[in-house]
Amino acid sequence: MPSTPLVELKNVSLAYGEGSERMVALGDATISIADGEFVAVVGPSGCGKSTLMKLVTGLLPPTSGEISVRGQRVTGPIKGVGMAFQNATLMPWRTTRDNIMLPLEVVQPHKGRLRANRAEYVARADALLASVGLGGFGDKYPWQLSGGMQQRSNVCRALIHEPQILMLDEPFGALDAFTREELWGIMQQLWLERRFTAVLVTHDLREAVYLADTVYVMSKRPGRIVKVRTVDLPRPRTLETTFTPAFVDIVHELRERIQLEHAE
Amino acid sequence: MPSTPLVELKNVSLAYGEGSERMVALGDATISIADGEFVAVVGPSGCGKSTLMKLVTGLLPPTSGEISVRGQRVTGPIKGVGMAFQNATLMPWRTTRDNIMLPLEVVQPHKGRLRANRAEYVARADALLASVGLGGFGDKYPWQLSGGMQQRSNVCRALIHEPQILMLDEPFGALDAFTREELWGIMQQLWLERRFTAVLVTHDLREAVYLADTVYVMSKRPGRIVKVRTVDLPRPRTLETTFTPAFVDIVHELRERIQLEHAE
Amino acid sequence: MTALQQRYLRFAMPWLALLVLLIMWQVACIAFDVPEIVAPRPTRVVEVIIQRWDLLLRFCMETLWTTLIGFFLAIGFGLLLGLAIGASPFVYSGLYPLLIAFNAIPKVAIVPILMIWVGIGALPAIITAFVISFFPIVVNVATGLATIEPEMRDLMRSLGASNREILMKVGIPRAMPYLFASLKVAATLAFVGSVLSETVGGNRGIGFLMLSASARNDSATTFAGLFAIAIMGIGVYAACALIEKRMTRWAFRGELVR
Amino acid sequence: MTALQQRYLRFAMPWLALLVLLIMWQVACIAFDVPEIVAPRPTRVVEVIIQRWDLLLRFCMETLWTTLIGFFLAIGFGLLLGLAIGASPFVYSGLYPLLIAFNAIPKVAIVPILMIWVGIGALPAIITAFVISFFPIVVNVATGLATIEPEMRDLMRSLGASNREILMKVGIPRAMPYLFASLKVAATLAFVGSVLSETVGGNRGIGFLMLSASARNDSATTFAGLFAIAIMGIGVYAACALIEKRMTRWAFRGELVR
Amino acid sequence: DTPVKFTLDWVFQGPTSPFLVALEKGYYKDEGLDVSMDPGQGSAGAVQRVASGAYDIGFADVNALIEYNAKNPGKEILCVFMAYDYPPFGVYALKKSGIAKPTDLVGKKLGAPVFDASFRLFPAYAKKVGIDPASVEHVNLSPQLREQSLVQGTVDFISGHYFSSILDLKARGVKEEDIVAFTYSDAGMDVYGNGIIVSPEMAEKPEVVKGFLRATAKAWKEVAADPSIGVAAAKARDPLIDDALETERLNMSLKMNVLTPYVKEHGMGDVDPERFARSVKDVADAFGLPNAPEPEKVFTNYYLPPKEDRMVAP
Ligand SMILES: Nc1ncnc2c1ncn2[C@@H]1O[C@H](COP(=O)(O)OP(=O)(O)OP(=O)(O)O)[C@@H](O)[C@H]1O
Ligand SMILES: Nc1ncnc2c1ncn2[C@@H]1O[C@H](COP(=O)(O)OP(=O)(O)OP(=O)(O)O)[C@@H](O)[C@H]1O
Ligand SMILES: Cc1ncc(C[n+]2csc(CCO)c2C)c(N)n1
Ligand SMILES: [Mg+2]
Ligand SMILES: [Mg+2]
Repeated sequence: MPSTPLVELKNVSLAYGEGSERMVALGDATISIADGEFVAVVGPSGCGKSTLMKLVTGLLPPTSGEISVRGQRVTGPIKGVGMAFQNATLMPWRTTRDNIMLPLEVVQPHKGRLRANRAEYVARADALLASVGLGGFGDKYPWQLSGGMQQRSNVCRALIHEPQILMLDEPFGALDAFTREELWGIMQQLWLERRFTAVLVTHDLREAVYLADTVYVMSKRPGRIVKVRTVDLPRPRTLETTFTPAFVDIVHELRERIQLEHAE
Repeated sequence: MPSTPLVELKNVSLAYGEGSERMVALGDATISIADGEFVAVVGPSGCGKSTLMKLVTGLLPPTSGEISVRGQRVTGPIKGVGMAFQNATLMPWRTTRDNIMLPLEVVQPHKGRLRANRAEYVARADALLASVGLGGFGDKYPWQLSGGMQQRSNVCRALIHEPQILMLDEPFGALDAFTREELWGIMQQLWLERRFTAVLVTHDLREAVYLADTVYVMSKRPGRIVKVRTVDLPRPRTLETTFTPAFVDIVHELRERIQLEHAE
Repeated sequence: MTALQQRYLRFAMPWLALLVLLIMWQVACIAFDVPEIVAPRPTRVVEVIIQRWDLLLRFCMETLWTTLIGFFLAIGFGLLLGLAIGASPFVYSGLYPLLIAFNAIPKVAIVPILMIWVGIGALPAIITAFVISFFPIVVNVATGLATIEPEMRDLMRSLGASNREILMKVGIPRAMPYLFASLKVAATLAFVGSVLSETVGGNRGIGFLMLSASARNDSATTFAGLFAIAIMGIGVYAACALIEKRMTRWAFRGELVR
Repeated sequence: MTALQQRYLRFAMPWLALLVLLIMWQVACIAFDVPEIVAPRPTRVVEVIIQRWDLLLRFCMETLWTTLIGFFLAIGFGLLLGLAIGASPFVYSGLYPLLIAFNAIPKVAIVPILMIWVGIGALPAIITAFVISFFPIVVNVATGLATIEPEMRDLMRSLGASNREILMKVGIPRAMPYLFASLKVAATLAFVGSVLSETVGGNRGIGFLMLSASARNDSATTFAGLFAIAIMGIGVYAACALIEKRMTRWAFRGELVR
Repeated sequence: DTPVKFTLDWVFQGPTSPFLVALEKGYYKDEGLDVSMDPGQGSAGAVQRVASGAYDIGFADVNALIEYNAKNPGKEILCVFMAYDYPPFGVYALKKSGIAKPTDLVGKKLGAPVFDASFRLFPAYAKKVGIDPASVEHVNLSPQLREQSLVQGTVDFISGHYFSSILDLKARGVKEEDIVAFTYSDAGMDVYGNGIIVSPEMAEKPEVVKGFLRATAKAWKEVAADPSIGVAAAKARDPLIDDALETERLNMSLKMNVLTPYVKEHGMGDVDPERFARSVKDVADAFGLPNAPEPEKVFTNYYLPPKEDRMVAP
């Protein structure tokens, strides 16, 4: 399915700090993500997954190596990304709805159309909120939401402008299993419809296998890619799929590889 | 094992906001936690679990009903609690070590002893950090830590002053499975040694069953207690325990009850 | 004390505090037999205020509108310059020291020169009010911007927002609590500025009133002028506080004691 | 431009800006044939500074130490009062309006009264510097406290911390960026205050020098005094900025542009 | 009408009320002048305002003008009408201090604003009465502090305008008989006081200046005849004025500064050239000026109305 590489990382490494403070967070990662591919990244806590996300979107310049998106070398933040950061960073001065609509105020073509088509966009935001179970919470401020509700809003904000590249950093970590599985379904549905390119960081291997075409396993800090596993299960996957032996096998395979990291 | 009730909630409910803004977050909860009991609370996102934690520790006054701790009605923040909030709320002006040592500066008897025994306490903090895999990160500032590392620091801060009551609000949500399971072991070990009273909010049913004596299942918002399940598996529990049929059964039983909530 | 009683007390507090101050002042005047020319008794001042009500009001209005114009100019330019300084390290390092230098200079020394340039009347008063009050706004807005959480900035940058957009969507709202803090200072300084200019030249406003009164040793009237300025200052402060309450509620959701 | 070049430019910026300003001033003086009495040419002022170096230095020192004492008092009391106002709604509602009122009053009007009470010399200059500069500190510290995130407060309260402890451990660190913003304003105001007091009475300090020079129509010396104040202001600002950098790095980790 | 901007040296009070009378009664208008009038902040300021072109005409101490002209050769400002034939300068002490004659001032503490003309001319006065000016210690005091400091005993004597200081002291409860006043003119120091000064541009328009002076002299004559007209005019401009106080102030200035024997004989506005030349030298001396300006570059009677129009004494 994946064809032309959309995102390419060649021997990318990143070190935070300088001098004695210097710490290599990501070591020598080479990744190639095709257009329309759904990638999942798993690995131990603190191994550099969030760092990787920031590198891909150009928020951080790599210490060495090269990153290119759509064939172009990344030197600054790239366009057309929807990113759900690990911390929800909702703006406390905006209501949940206004927070979610923030990308529409910044990203073209929505930015130009927002003024005239406000009602339509508000409806879209409300529909999105309702789909993650936050119907009726649009007028609440972020601090009036529970942790899980904030996280869901965060995901909505990454989705609303229908980005071509979607970066999700542990988007469902604070949710109960059922809400989470519901959102897997919604996410897969969206992907099947729009075929955006997605990078998902998660600690839930079932989540990774359910959603991804390819799962990258990272080593302990400094994170290197230690395993790339293609998930060739047919789409759409359902909760039943997660109980099939093929699915369970992949999960186990990944699990064992990560355990190796941990045993070290 | 549990004997005298340490924490008692009688028909406690809580509503946020007033007038048209009013929203009942917690409805009519009656809970009784014995001294030295390990309680887990599970339930859908936004059902009022974090609210419950704040009520028990006296950070929020209940709208109706009565809360008492050690037989005394709670009217303000109670003493001797260690609380890991859902958001790590580490202070950006303190290093990780200093953040963790904050309770020692506030809670007696440590407060009085800190000055004279600083080295000893610093060693304790460093040991605690090392036990959660953050050895060597004491001098980093919180914003230099990854999400999971911040969460682990947050747990350390709740533990360092050896509180009699420990409140953990999704303390391991941002961790990978192995780190998480490691921390289960550490937590259980601590509990076996010190026999503090603990309330753990989690979305991971295996975590709840592994650690708790009693698991409370809450309904959707407004949260009510819809199931109380005693976990009578022998201690210490190990990762092997989690594969025993008894363990798996309890997990399934809880899972089904929560699913009911979700299907509604 | 019930919550309602507490609320009443909070409303009553400023008046109580004022009353206590005035009574203490009155008692001190009587006890130490302070001559009126040094510090008149509050009762005397109030008497004068009641007697010369119409005159005071006229002078007050003159001062008030020049002050407000200067103050609004200060808000506008202060915000702009604060944004520029907060957003650009070059503007910061180039302009900040000059601003500091300029502000350390007592304005009394330059108002006469200003008057030579622009003449006498409302204009120099407006300019002085502006010049004296815009610096705190600049400093606070710049600080508000500089303390933006990098997470917010990253969020905006990931959306491809321009620096201008980051400023508008994150910078300005984030700087609001700082801005309003500075407005309280700036409003009082604006009054100081316009009254100062009125004393240096012109025959308008409370400044002139006070100068003319003090030139004839009429200290009760001088103090009546001071009272008038004080009351206007409180008025402008109250307006700022009201707007602050409506615009930055999000920042104050955690007041230390409620 | 490389990062190193950028850094050099940032260091050079204040001097460049100053130079540009002075050259513009000089050119304007020559172009419009501004009489020296209105505004002397910078070259003239520099000439005077070099000529009267020792005299200026002596007066500067007098002004500097009174200003600094007043400024430090303002920091101390401003911090205390800011904490009190930020922490207690009663102190807030009782004192804030009075403070606003007091600060809207031009200090020129009350310094003479102050001198009648405390005499002439360094003391009133210190008091004036203090009184004029402590208000911005109060306002900013109070705002810093009031905008504490409730999560932090909850954390402290869950540990059983007293209000005082919350203030010390969260309030003060949280208010630091606000405090330092206010110090920049307060430092300049402190100079205004002490110079003002020196012009009202006494034979000491830059204020007296400037007044006495202007009485002799010696505007070059008056401006030399202004320059001296400006330089001292920048010095104090630089000291504050340095301490700020070391103490509140955490708050500035996300500067809009690095 | 020709617009004319006029600045006083100080606030609107009795002694400066003739300008207001001329304005209110339309005497300037009659001369085709549209005069606007502003209060000032001292004579040095008034000279500056006129020198910089911000104002066309001003009312200022001629001694401040002498100093300005000495320091700005080639840009001299002209005084065209002498208002105070005798200066209002003096020093004042309280009887209880034991100061009874000028020589008692030796070694005493003088409180005065540095810009006060009486203070600046004190060295000349000291020489005249035979004391060493250096033996007197000076403390800078703002005008608001000056009289109060004398009353409180912070200083031993003060310098200032007669009609300010005496009235200020009385307002502080000092009885007139308890005040020891030494006016400079009493000691034979015959420097001049305030006059009308014109900017160089205005000096090029003799008809305007002449018209202004005609109108002013006319008003002065009326005020001299009936001071209440002056006080009423001042009150119209500054409604807070205290009639009795300003009447007293005006009377003092008329009696002491304006209606002098010379004025009674030669009319108001002109100077005795010999006396003026001497005063220019004396002032230059007292101010420590390196060279005194030419007297004719300080004062000219070229613009004065005919003598009969200037016979203001009733
Ligand atoms: N701003 C920063 N400054 C310095 N070091 C940092 C910074 N951000 C992250 N690090 C360090 O980089 C390493 C990788 O961090 P990163 O956030 O990428 O981990 P992660 O894989 O996302 O972990 P988690 O699963 O816990 O979120 C960590 O060791 C962390 O301490
Ligand atoms: N400060 C607040 N003001 C108003 N409403 C609030 C506030 N905090 C929580 N709520 C509301 O109360 C309800 C319960 O919130 P709570 O944080 O207790 O949920 P939770 O069970 O912890 O959820 P999660 O698992 O997502 O953390 C939510 O609907 C939320 O919107
Ligand atoms: C009518 C009248 N004219 C001049 C003065 C002199 N005077 C006294 S104080 C001062 C400067 C202001 O601070 C001046 C010029 C006066 N008193 N009354
Ligand atoms: Mg991460
Ligand atoms: Mg929660």
